[in-house]
Amino acid sequence: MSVPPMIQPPPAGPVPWDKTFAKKLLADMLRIRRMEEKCAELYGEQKIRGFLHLYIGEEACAVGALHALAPDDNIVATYREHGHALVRGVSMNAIMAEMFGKAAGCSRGRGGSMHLFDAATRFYGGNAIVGGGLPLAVGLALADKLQGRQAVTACFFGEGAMAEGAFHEAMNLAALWHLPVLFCCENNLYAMGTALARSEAQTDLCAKASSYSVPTMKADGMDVVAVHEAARIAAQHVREGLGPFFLELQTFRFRAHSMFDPELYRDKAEVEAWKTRGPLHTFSARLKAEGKLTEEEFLALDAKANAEVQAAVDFAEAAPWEPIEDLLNDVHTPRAAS
Amino acid sequence: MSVPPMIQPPPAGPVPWDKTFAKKLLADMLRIRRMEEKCAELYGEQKIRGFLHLYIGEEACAVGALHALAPDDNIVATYREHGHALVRGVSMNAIMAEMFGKAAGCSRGRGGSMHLFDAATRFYGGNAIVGGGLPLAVGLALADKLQGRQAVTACFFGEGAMAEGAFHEAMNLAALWHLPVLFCCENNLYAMGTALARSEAQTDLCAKASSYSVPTMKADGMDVVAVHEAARIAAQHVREGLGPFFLELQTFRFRAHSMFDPELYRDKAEVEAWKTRGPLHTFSARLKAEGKLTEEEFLALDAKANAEVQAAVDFAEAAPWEPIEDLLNDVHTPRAAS
Amino acid sequence: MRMSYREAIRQAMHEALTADPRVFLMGEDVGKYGGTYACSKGFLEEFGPERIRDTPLSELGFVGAGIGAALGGLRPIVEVMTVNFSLLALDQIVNTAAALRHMSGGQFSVPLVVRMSTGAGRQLAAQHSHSLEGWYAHIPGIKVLAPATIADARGMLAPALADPDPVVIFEHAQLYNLEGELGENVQCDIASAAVRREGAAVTLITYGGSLPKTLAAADELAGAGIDAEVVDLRVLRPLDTATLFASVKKTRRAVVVDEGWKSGSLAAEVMARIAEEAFFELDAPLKRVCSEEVPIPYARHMEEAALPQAPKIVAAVRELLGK
Amino acid sequence: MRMSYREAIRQAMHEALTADPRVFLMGEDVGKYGGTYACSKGFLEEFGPERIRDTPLSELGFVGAGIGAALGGLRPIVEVMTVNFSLLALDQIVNTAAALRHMSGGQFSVPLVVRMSTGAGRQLAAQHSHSLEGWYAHIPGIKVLAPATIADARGMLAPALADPDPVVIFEHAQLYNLEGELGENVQCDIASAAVRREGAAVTLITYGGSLPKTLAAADELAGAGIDAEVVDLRVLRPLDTATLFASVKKTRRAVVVDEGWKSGSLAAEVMARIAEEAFFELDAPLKRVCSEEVPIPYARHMEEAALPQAPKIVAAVRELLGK
Ligand SMILES: Cc1ncc(C[n+]2csc(CCOP(=O)(O)OP(=O)(O)O)c2C)c(N)n1
Ligand SMILES: Cc1ncc(C[n+]2csc(CCOP(=O)(O)OP(=O)(O)O)c2C)c(N)n1
Ligand SMILES: [Mg+2]
Ligand SMILES: [Mg+2]
Repeated sequence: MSVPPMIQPPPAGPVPWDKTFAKKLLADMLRIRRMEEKCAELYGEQKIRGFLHLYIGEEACAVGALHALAPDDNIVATYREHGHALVRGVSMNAIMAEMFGKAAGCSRGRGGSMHLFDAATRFYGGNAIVGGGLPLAVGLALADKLQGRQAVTACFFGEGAMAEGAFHEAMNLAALWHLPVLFCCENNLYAMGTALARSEAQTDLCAKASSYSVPTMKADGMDVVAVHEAARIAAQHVREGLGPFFLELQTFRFRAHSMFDPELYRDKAEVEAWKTRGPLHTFSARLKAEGKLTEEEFLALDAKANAEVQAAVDFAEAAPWEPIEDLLNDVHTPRAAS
Repeated sequence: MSVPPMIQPPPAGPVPWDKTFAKKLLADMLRIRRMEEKCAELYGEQKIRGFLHLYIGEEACAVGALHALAPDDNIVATYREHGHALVRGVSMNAIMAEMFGKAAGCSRGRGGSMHLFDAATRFYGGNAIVGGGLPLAVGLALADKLQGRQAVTACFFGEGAMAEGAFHEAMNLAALWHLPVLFCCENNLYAMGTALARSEAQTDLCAKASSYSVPTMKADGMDVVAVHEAARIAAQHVREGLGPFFLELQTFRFRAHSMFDPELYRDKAEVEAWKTRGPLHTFSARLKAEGKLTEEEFLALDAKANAEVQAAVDFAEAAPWEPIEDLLNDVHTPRAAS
Repeated sequence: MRMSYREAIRQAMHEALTADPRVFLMGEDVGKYGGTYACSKGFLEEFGPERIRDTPLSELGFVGAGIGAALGGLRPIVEVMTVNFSLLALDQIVNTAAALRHMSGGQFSVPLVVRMSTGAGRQLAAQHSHSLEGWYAHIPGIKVLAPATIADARGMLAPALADPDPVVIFEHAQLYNLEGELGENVQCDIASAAVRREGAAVTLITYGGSLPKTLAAADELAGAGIDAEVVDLRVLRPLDTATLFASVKKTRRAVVVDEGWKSGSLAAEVMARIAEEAFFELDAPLKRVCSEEVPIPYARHMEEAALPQAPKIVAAVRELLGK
Repeated sequence: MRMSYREAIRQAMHEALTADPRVFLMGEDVGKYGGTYACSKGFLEEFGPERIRDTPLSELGFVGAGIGAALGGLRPIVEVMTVNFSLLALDQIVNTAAALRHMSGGQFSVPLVVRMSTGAGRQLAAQHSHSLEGWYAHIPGIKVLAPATIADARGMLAPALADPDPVVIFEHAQLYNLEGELGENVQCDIASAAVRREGAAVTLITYGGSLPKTLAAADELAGAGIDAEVVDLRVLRPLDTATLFASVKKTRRAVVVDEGWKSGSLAAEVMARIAEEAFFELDAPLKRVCSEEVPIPYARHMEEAALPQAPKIVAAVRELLGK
């Protein structure tokens, strides 16, 4: 079998979108950012507990990629999935309530930060096992294929997951069976404290993925335009029935891995350097330069995001706790009495 | 990281060995063949039981590869390992007694056909979990590296094992840590009833292995000369501390997967076609043509192999059964009373 | 109608594949090879490669894919060749299949059936002889079945497929060649234990591949005037303790027979249930006949010695009754 | 000397690394990150990357590599970040580490130590809250330890490393911050259970993260005039039943406290042992306080309700004693 193509991302240039669409994506990035900043604060107040993995810095990935998908598509994500859930359409109220552990949460408070789920938007979670979502995505795609549904299953995972056997088995199955899976690797260069070069013999992740006979593309994960344009091509390929596609989004997390992480493994300077490429300010600057955004508009979007966050916190605070008597609910599916 | 080389096997030509060495390898192939033919017979008589996976047709692989290794090297094999054990130096008596389940067996009758072990020759088994030996080999090589031993760990496995996550994790670890592992894939085109093309999206196994930044080479696994010359180059690479190497030996099993296999999945014609390339008759014909072997010599080697087999059967028959009172032995290592 | 356990499994799958287009079978060598235990012989030709899906050697991957396919609207039957290899897939079973409904607050059920062979007795040695039913029976969120009769082999698959949650079915490798009569009505429940033999002197509790051995022991005991009741658990999770307790209440003595290694066996759970909830019904200590605490050896006599056998069961009962 | 459980683990590893050049530590984020639970902070600088070896996310691979390294003459300490991820490595542990000596007829021992954190209580939800010690305690060929005190955290590693066979050490995630006094002598055995509190009215049997809760319950019971004895299993395989039976003989009643899910828990094994071997010592049914049969929920009140807690233990004892 021949080696599949490494597809070139579309060339950079002016933002190829109309103002409305551009502002929509900027707004979504802002919503994630403001929501997560608030989460960090609430974690300090012990309103949110357990593990909390912030996506701050990586917003362009979820926003760019998810806007390239359709409502019929399936999404599978990781424990770092607040952004994906939000952009996919899960309400911020439901997300916030989930993090508070309230029954009004999108997983009824049973899942928490790492297990956001939403059937209505085909958001299949939130998975706290690194690589655990990959085989699941293969199965969702298989179900679609066998049932003749023309949907894409987009599976997000970190570069760290690529060392797991699950990655290997899932890629091979998807490729072997020509399944409609869009593999979206969010390569933020670190898996907890382990830098890519200390976890992979082959650090060119596209070269690695190519060995499954899957076409690949890299995109600048700090640039929402690059991500979106790449994801559109990739999703199109998958949707046309040409089999799986591997998309590497090169990004960086600005915060610690989780709230427990002392970040001993990387220099402040490295983080600061990446921050200069922050997806929010670079994109808004570009829009401004191209005359597609004014400072007032930016501030209005930001205010709207903050208001949404505040409303979500209020909602979560006010939401009732699930009664303890219900503890054993949802272990099994209730069945109509026969 | 750049893509590692796919190394060309040495060109074919006259057998580049002296008569003694050539006859030694032929003799070893004969020993395996005659031993296994006998095993099949003994299975019919229920002297040997459990699973019995014959290596018949693939003898050139073990013989060619193992003669390229040194006594200090480690060997890790699979459930199809009779040939490897024998060529490595485990006595046929001990192998046969093991298959009979006798305490004189190389694993004291506890292991059987799939679990031949021998500490004296650094033969680390026999593993009935497909892919299970791969991480083990990585660890043996790691121990050697950390202790400054200049040994090669050769790990044999089938092409079917390459779909397992264990393969992926082991290859990556070996490559990442530059460990002295010689990965020997015996590609006999089938994993039980599953043909390679129905199990791997990428059927060029060397291309697949390359993605771990490991140099690779293919060799004709039906030709003991090709195997040996390739294995020498590969082992040399590993022994020099240049990191792991992946060697694909293209071969075929002439018999069913195990004694339970009805072989519904492949045509008789395919098997017959491969038999024309049988490693024993092609190599002996070549030696004869080159004047390195006479028919008398061949018959003498064969007679010797048969005699060894008969002696092994007699030995195994006569060997005593382990007393049942010893059942719980060797679960833990006995320790000197303190 | 007389048939083998293997044929009963095959018929059950055939019926399911015929009746419901959402059902498909996936696993190593289920197709071209015809199934390791020949349970799907001829299916590939009849139902085609989409629905009789041979997988690569990727237990974690294809079990996970089965979960995803179930989520996606199908009704997968995933065959893991043997319980031994299922260790490679446990993460997907425990951390995804069993937990998904709960983690998602009840949004996503996983209607998955996983079949696997289990058990020892064929001299396959340490890595191919596990009996880990007890492990599976520990996991909330799944049901665990152990058909031990032709009727259960034939009948359990349909309700398992109808179940909205994951069901794991253990087929003991020693049972495939078992033959027996199958009645007209092939329906059965996947909730209750079954009394396979009535008796008054002692209750023998068992399941799966140990049922024939236990029944043989009961026959032998009957010859010695000891009237043993035999309860087949059938469903290992959740346990039907009502049937157990009723029997123990009658006989006041129990011996559990379980091919799992003794420590931490499913037998231990059965004993714990009795000791906590039916303690005052007991006239004697509980006893169990399990596998010895050793990786199963290859040699025939050693393997036999390591596993529960009818004579060991007889001896245990006699010791318990002091006769 | 006062120190934390974390520091005790750290000192034990430090000592081992210093004393024996064959010892090395391997696992995800043991090096640059300093250990997920900071148990190896500073080790990378001190011992270098060959001996403090960060691994990729490859649980099956690096646990298997640990087995190989042990065979090759080293004394690996393999850290699996949590028991939850160890499911991915179970095949190597069960089918290779535990079985290798036996399968090879006694030729190859595997002197491997695997450490992993276990347990719930930090709102980490269903996939990060398992307590599977009972599963491990089912496997012949390995030893299973559960240090529940500073002394055991400090003392168990050395004998584990000296053991020629695989040893799995479970560190409950809730214990790392526990503080306590450590005596001069840090030696301890890895064979016996320990009576942590003497009492006559009832025996509370527990291990690991449940020990503090059980001791708290015993204190509360003492206030109500109920004098409970607390036995810490310490070693989960093989079980030191002599100590258990001696205690039960004295108190004639036992309650087992175990964070595993109730069905098929290690508690069940403890109860089975008592029911088969110390039955006539009992004056009352056995009882257990385990986790509820639910994937552990995230919400704090729900998680608390799902796990064993001191009040539940107190209530169980009171119910048992009818006071
Ligand atoms: C199987 C498994 N092993 C280990 C962990 C602990 N862990 C959680 S996140 C993480 C790093 C994952 O890195 P990556 O895949 O790159 O994703 P990122 O966190 O960078 O988004 C680790 C080691 C886990 N959750 N699951
Ligand atoms: C993990 C695991 N899955 C399945 C099996 C059953 N099985 C034994 S051998 C085999 C085929 C392996 O094929 P390959 O690796 O190509 O080796 P070959 O038998 O051709 O030498 C299978 C599926 C097993 N032993 N282990
Ligand atoms: Mg990362
Ligand atoms: Mg093969």
